Amino acid sequence: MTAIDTAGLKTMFDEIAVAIEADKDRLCQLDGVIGDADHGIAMALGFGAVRDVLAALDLSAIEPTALLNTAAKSFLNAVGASSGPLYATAFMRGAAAVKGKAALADADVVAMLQAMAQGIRDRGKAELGEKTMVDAWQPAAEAAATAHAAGRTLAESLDAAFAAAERGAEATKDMIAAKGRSSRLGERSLGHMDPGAASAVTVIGAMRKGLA
Amino acid sequence: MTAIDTAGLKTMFDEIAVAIEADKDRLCQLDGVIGDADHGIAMALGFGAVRDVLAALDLSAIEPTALLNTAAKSFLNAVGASSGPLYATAFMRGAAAVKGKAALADADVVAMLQAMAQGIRDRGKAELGEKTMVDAWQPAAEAAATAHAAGRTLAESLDAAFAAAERGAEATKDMIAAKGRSSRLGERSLGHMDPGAASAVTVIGAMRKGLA
Amino acid sequence: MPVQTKKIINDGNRSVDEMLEGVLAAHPRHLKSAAGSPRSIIARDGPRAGKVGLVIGGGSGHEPTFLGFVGKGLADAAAIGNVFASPPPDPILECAKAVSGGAGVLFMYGNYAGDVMNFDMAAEMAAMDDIEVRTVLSTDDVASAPRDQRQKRRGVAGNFFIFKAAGAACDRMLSFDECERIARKANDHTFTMGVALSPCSLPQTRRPNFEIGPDEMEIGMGIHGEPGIARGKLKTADEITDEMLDKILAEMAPVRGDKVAVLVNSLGSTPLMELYIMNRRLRRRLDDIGVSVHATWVGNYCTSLEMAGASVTLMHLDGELQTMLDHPCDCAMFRAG
Amino acid sequence: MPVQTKKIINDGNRSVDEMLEGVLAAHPRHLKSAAGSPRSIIARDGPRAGKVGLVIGGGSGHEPTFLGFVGKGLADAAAIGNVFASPPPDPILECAKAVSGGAGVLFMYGNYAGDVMNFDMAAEMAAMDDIEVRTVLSTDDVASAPRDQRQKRRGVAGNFFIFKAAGAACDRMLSFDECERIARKANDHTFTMGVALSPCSLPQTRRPNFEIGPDEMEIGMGIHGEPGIARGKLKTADEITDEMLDKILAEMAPVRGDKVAVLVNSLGSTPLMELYIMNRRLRRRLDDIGVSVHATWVGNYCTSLEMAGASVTLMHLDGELQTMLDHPCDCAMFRAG
Ligand SMILES: Nc1ncnc2c1ncn2[C@@H]1O[C@H](COP(=O)(O)OP(=O)(O)O)[C@@H](O)[C@H]1O
Ligand SMILES: Nc1ncnc2c1ncn2[C@@H]1O[C@H](COP(=O)(O)OP(=O)(O)O)[C@@H](O)[C@H]1O
Ligand SMILES: [Mg+2]
Ligand SMILES: [Mg+2]
Ligand SMILES: [Mg+2]
Ligand SMILES: [Mg+2]
Repeated sequence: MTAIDTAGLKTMFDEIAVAIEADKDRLCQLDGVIGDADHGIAMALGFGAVRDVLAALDLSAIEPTALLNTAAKSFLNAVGASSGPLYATAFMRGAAAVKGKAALADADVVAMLQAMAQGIRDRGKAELGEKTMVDAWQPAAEAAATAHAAGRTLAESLDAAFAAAERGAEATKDMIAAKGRSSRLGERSLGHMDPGAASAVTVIGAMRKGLA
Repeated sequence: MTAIDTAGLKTMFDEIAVAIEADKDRLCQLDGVIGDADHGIAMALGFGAVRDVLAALDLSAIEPTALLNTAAKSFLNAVGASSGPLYATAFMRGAAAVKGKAALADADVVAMLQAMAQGIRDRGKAELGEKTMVDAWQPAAEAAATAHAAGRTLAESLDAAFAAAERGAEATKDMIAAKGRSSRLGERSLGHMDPGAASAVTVIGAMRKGLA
Repeated sequence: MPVQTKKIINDGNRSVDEMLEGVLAAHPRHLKSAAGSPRSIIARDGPRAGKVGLVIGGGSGHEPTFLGFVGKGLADAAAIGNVFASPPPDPILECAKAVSGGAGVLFMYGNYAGDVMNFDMAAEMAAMDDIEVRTVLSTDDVASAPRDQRQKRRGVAGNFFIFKAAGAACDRMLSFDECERIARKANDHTFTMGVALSPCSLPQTRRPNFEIGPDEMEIGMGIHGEPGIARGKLKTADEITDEMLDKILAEMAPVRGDKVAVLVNSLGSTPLMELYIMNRRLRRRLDDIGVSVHATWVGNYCTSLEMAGASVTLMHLDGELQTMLDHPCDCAMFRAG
Repeated sequence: MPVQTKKIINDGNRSVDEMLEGVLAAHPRHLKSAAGSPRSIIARDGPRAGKVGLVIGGGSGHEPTFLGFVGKGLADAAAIGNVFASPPPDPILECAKAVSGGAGVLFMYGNYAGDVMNFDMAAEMAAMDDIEVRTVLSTDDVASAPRDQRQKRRGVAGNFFIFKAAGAACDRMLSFDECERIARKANDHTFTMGVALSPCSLPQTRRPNFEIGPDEMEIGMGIHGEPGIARGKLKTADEITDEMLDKILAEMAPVRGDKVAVLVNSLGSTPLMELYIMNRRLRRRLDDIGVSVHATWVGNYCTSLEMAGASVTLMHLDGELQTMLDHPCDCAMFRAG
C-alpha cells in the first residue's frame, strides 16, 4: 500500500473533473427543480479549472498541501456561487489537515475527508438534515473514518464513504430545505434530491476511483 | 326594386361587420405570411367601429352621403394603418358620388362602388397588378358597371362584382408585391394571396348580401 | 386550438389605451396627452414659440419607440397607433397643433405605406390650419430594398439616431430649412440591419406572427415580423454580427479615421448580455478598420413586442451630426447628453 | 435531443467575459475594470477620499443589475459572477480596494447563500487590508419567506431602490454609520412581488430552467427561476397586479397620505406595453387608497435573461428616503435626478 503523493492527488482531481463533466446535465436538471439550474455548470467549471491549473504545475516541486490550496483557489475563482466557497473551504481544510506531509498515508486521506466535510459544514453553517451537500459529505467522512478505524483498507474505507454519500443524497429527497437557494420553497422542496448532495456522491465516487 | 336608403346602408355595414369579424383570423394569418399579421384585426376594429357609430345615429335624419362620411371617419379613427385611409377614402368618395340623394337607385350603388375603387387607387397610388386590394376592388367595380350597363339587376351586378373580386384576389397569388408592407419581399411574396385583396372579397360579398 | 402566447394584458383591443394611461401615470413631469386626444403624447417641456416642432409617430408595439422619444431635445410629440398600425390622421394633427410654434412642423416616421397615407392626410389637414408641415421619412433598414432604392426602405431602430439628431436641430432653434436638412442628412447617414430569432404576437390574437424553425434565424426581418432577406441556421454572435456589419459597411463605406455612433438594439426578448456580446464584436471589427466609435447605445430602443432578435445601427458622423447626437435630451424613459 | 433556446452568443462559458468586454467598449466614460480583475467593474467618476465606498454585486444574467447601477450617485463598483452565480471573493475584494476612500466600504447584494459566503470571505480579506466593510443584504422579495422571517427573504428588483438610496447617502458624503443606517432602512421599506410566465435558459445549457404549462403563471418566482409561492392559470393584467399589490400592501401597511416610489420591472421578455398596463392598474389602486406615487420607474431593471414575467416594487417613502431617491445618479445605462 503506497502513500498518495501529489501525482496521486492530481489523478484524483482528474477523475473528479471527468466524472462531473459527464454528470453535468443531470446536476443542472436537479438544480432546475429546486434551484437555479446551474449546479452542473458550476461544478464542471470548477473542477475543469482545477484540472487545468494542476496540469501546469510541477508536481515534484510541491507538497500535497500546496496542491490542495491551489485547487481550492482555482475552484473558487472559477465558480463563486455556493459551491465555490464550500468546495474551496473543503480543500483548504483538507490542505491544512495534511500539512507538512510529502505523501498521504491512508489515515491522512481519511483525515483529509473529515476536514473537508467539516469545512463544508463550517462555511455553509448547515447541519445534517437541512438538505444540502452536508447530508452526503458528513456521513461519507464518518463512514470512511469508521471503516478505517475498524482496520479496513483505503479502498474499503472509500467504498464505505461512497455508499454513505449515496444514502445521504437519497435521504435529502425526504428533507425540507433549510439552507441555500431552495430553502424558500418550504414543502415544495420535498421529493427532490439536493443537487449539491448529488454532486457530492459523484465527487466522492471519483475520489475513490482516483485514490484507491 | 326599391332604392336603398340609410337604413339599407346601415344593413350593409352591419353585414360587413359580421362577415369581417368571422373572417378575422384568416386575414391575420394571410397578413402574417407577407405582412405584419394584423389585417384582420384592423378590418374588424374598423367595421366594428362603423357598426357602433351607425347604431347610435338617427337614420331618418341624415342622407346616404352623411352616413357614408360618418362611416369613413369612424373607420379611419379606429384603424389608422393602411386599411384606414384606403377604406376611409373609399367611403368618402362613395359619399361624394351619391351626394344629394335621399336613397340610392341601382345606378347609384354601381357609381358608389366605382368611386370607392377609384378612391382606393388614388389614396394608395397603386395600379392593377401590384398585389393590393386594388386587384380585387377595381375588377369588382368594373364588373358591376358592365353588368349594370348590360341591364342586369343590382343583385346580378353585385354577383358579378363579387365573382370578379374573387378572381382578382386569387390572381394576387401570382403577383410580386409592389406596394405596401409586402413590397420589400420581392419574389418571396409570390404564391401568397394579398390580405387586403382577400378582405375586399369578404367586404364585397357582405355588401351584396346587405344591399340586394 | 393552438397555444396562445402568454401576455400580461386585459382586453387586447384596449392594450394601447391602457398602456398610454400607464405611461401618463408614470411620467407626469415629462408627458401629457393633447386635450381630447389620448393618442397624442406631448412633451411638457419642449414645444415653444419660434421653434420648429417635431412630431413623430407610428404603430404601437415598438416601445420605447415612439413615445419614449418625446421630451426636450428630442421629439415634441408622438402620435400613437394601434399595435403595428399607423395612427390615423386626427391624433397626428392634434400633435401638430400642440407643438406648432409658428416656425413649421416636421413630421418624421418610418417609411411604411400606412404611415405615409395617414401622415400625409394629417399634413393636408394641418395646412388648412395654417401649419406648414414637412416630412422626412426614415429609411435606415438596409435589408429592405437594394441600395439604389434607398427611398423604398423601411425605417427601423435607426429612428432613434435620426429623430435625436433632428430633435437636437429643432431644440437649438435652427430654421425650418436647417432642421429639415439635418433630418434628411441624419437619415442618409444611418444604416441598420436586424436579425430575428423568434416571433411576437399581437395582443388580440396572441398567436406568433410568423413561423421560424427551432434552429433558424432570419436576417433582415422587419420590426413587424415582415420577412427579411435570408433565412438560415442560427449562427454564433460573432458570425451574426459580422454578417450585419458587413452589409452596413458596404453601404456606409467609411474610411480609416471616420467616426460612427453605434446602437445595438434588442427586438424585445434578447437580453442585454447578448447585445453586449455583439457590441464586443462590433468594436473589434471597427477598431480593425480604424473607424472610431464616438458613442454607443445598447438596449431596448426599438422593439417588436416580445420578438427575439437584435439590430445593429451605425450612424456615420460628421461634426454636425456628432454635435446633434451629443445635444442633451430629457425623455421620460431615458436621458442623454 | 430537446430543442435549445436560441441565443446570440458564442461559447456559453465565455458569455460573461465577452459581455463585460462589450460593456467596457460601450461605456468607457462611465466604467472601467479594476487592474488585473476584469470581473470588477468600477465607476470612473464616483469613488473618492472620505466617501463611503459602495460595492454591489452578484450573478450575471440580471442585467442591468448589477453593472448598470455603477456610476456617480449610485454604486462605486460591482463584482460580477457567472450567470446566476455569486462572484468569488477575489473580484469583490478588488472592488473594495478600488473604491475604498478610507471611510469604510458597504457591501450590498441580494440575500442568497452563495453571495453571503463569497462576500463574507471578501470582507474578511478586506479587513486584512485594513478596509472596514459592513454588509447590508437586500431582502425585498415578499414571496420568499413569511413576514416574521424577513431576514431570510431574497433580494430581487427592489435592489434598484435600495442601492440607489444607499448610493445617494454615500455620494452625499454621510458617515459610515449613516450610510449603513439608510441602506438598512431602504431595504426595510422596500417590497417586491414577481410573476413569471416562462423560463429562461443558461448560455451553457440553452435549456429552460424550469417547466411551466402553456397557460400557467407562477406568482413569487425568484429571479433565478426558483419556484415561487403559487402556480395558477394565467390571469389578466389587472388580476395579476392586484394579487401582487395586495401582498405588498399587506406588509407595507401604508396609510392615506403616505408616499411611495414604484418600480414595474420586466424579468426579460415582457415588453414595456405590458409593464405600463400593470402600472395603470397600480396607480388606480393606489389612488383609491390615497397613497401618492412620488416617482415611477418602468422597464428592465432586474431581469432573468429572457424570462417572461414582471415584478412590482414599492418603496415606502419618508422624507429622507425620498431625498435619497431623488439624488441624481449618472450610470452608463441610465441617468436620474
Ligand atoms: N449553506 C449551505 N451549506 C451547505 N451547502 C449548501 C449551502 N447552501 C447551498 N448549499 C449547497 O449548494 C448547492 C447549490 O450549489 P450551486 O447550484 O452551485 O450554487 P447556487 O445555489 O449559488 O446556484 C445546493 O444544492 C446545496 O447542496
Ligand atoms: N399603397 C397601397 N394601395 C392599395 N392598397 C394597399 C396599399 N398599401 C397597402 N395596401 C393594402 O393594405 C393591406 C394591408 O392592410 P393592413 O394590414 O390593415 O395595414 P398595414 O400594412 O399597415 O398593417 C395590404 O394587403 C394591401 O392590400
Ligand atoms: Mg444553483
Ligand atoms: Mg398588416
Ligand atoms: Mg399593421
Ligand atoms: Mg447559481
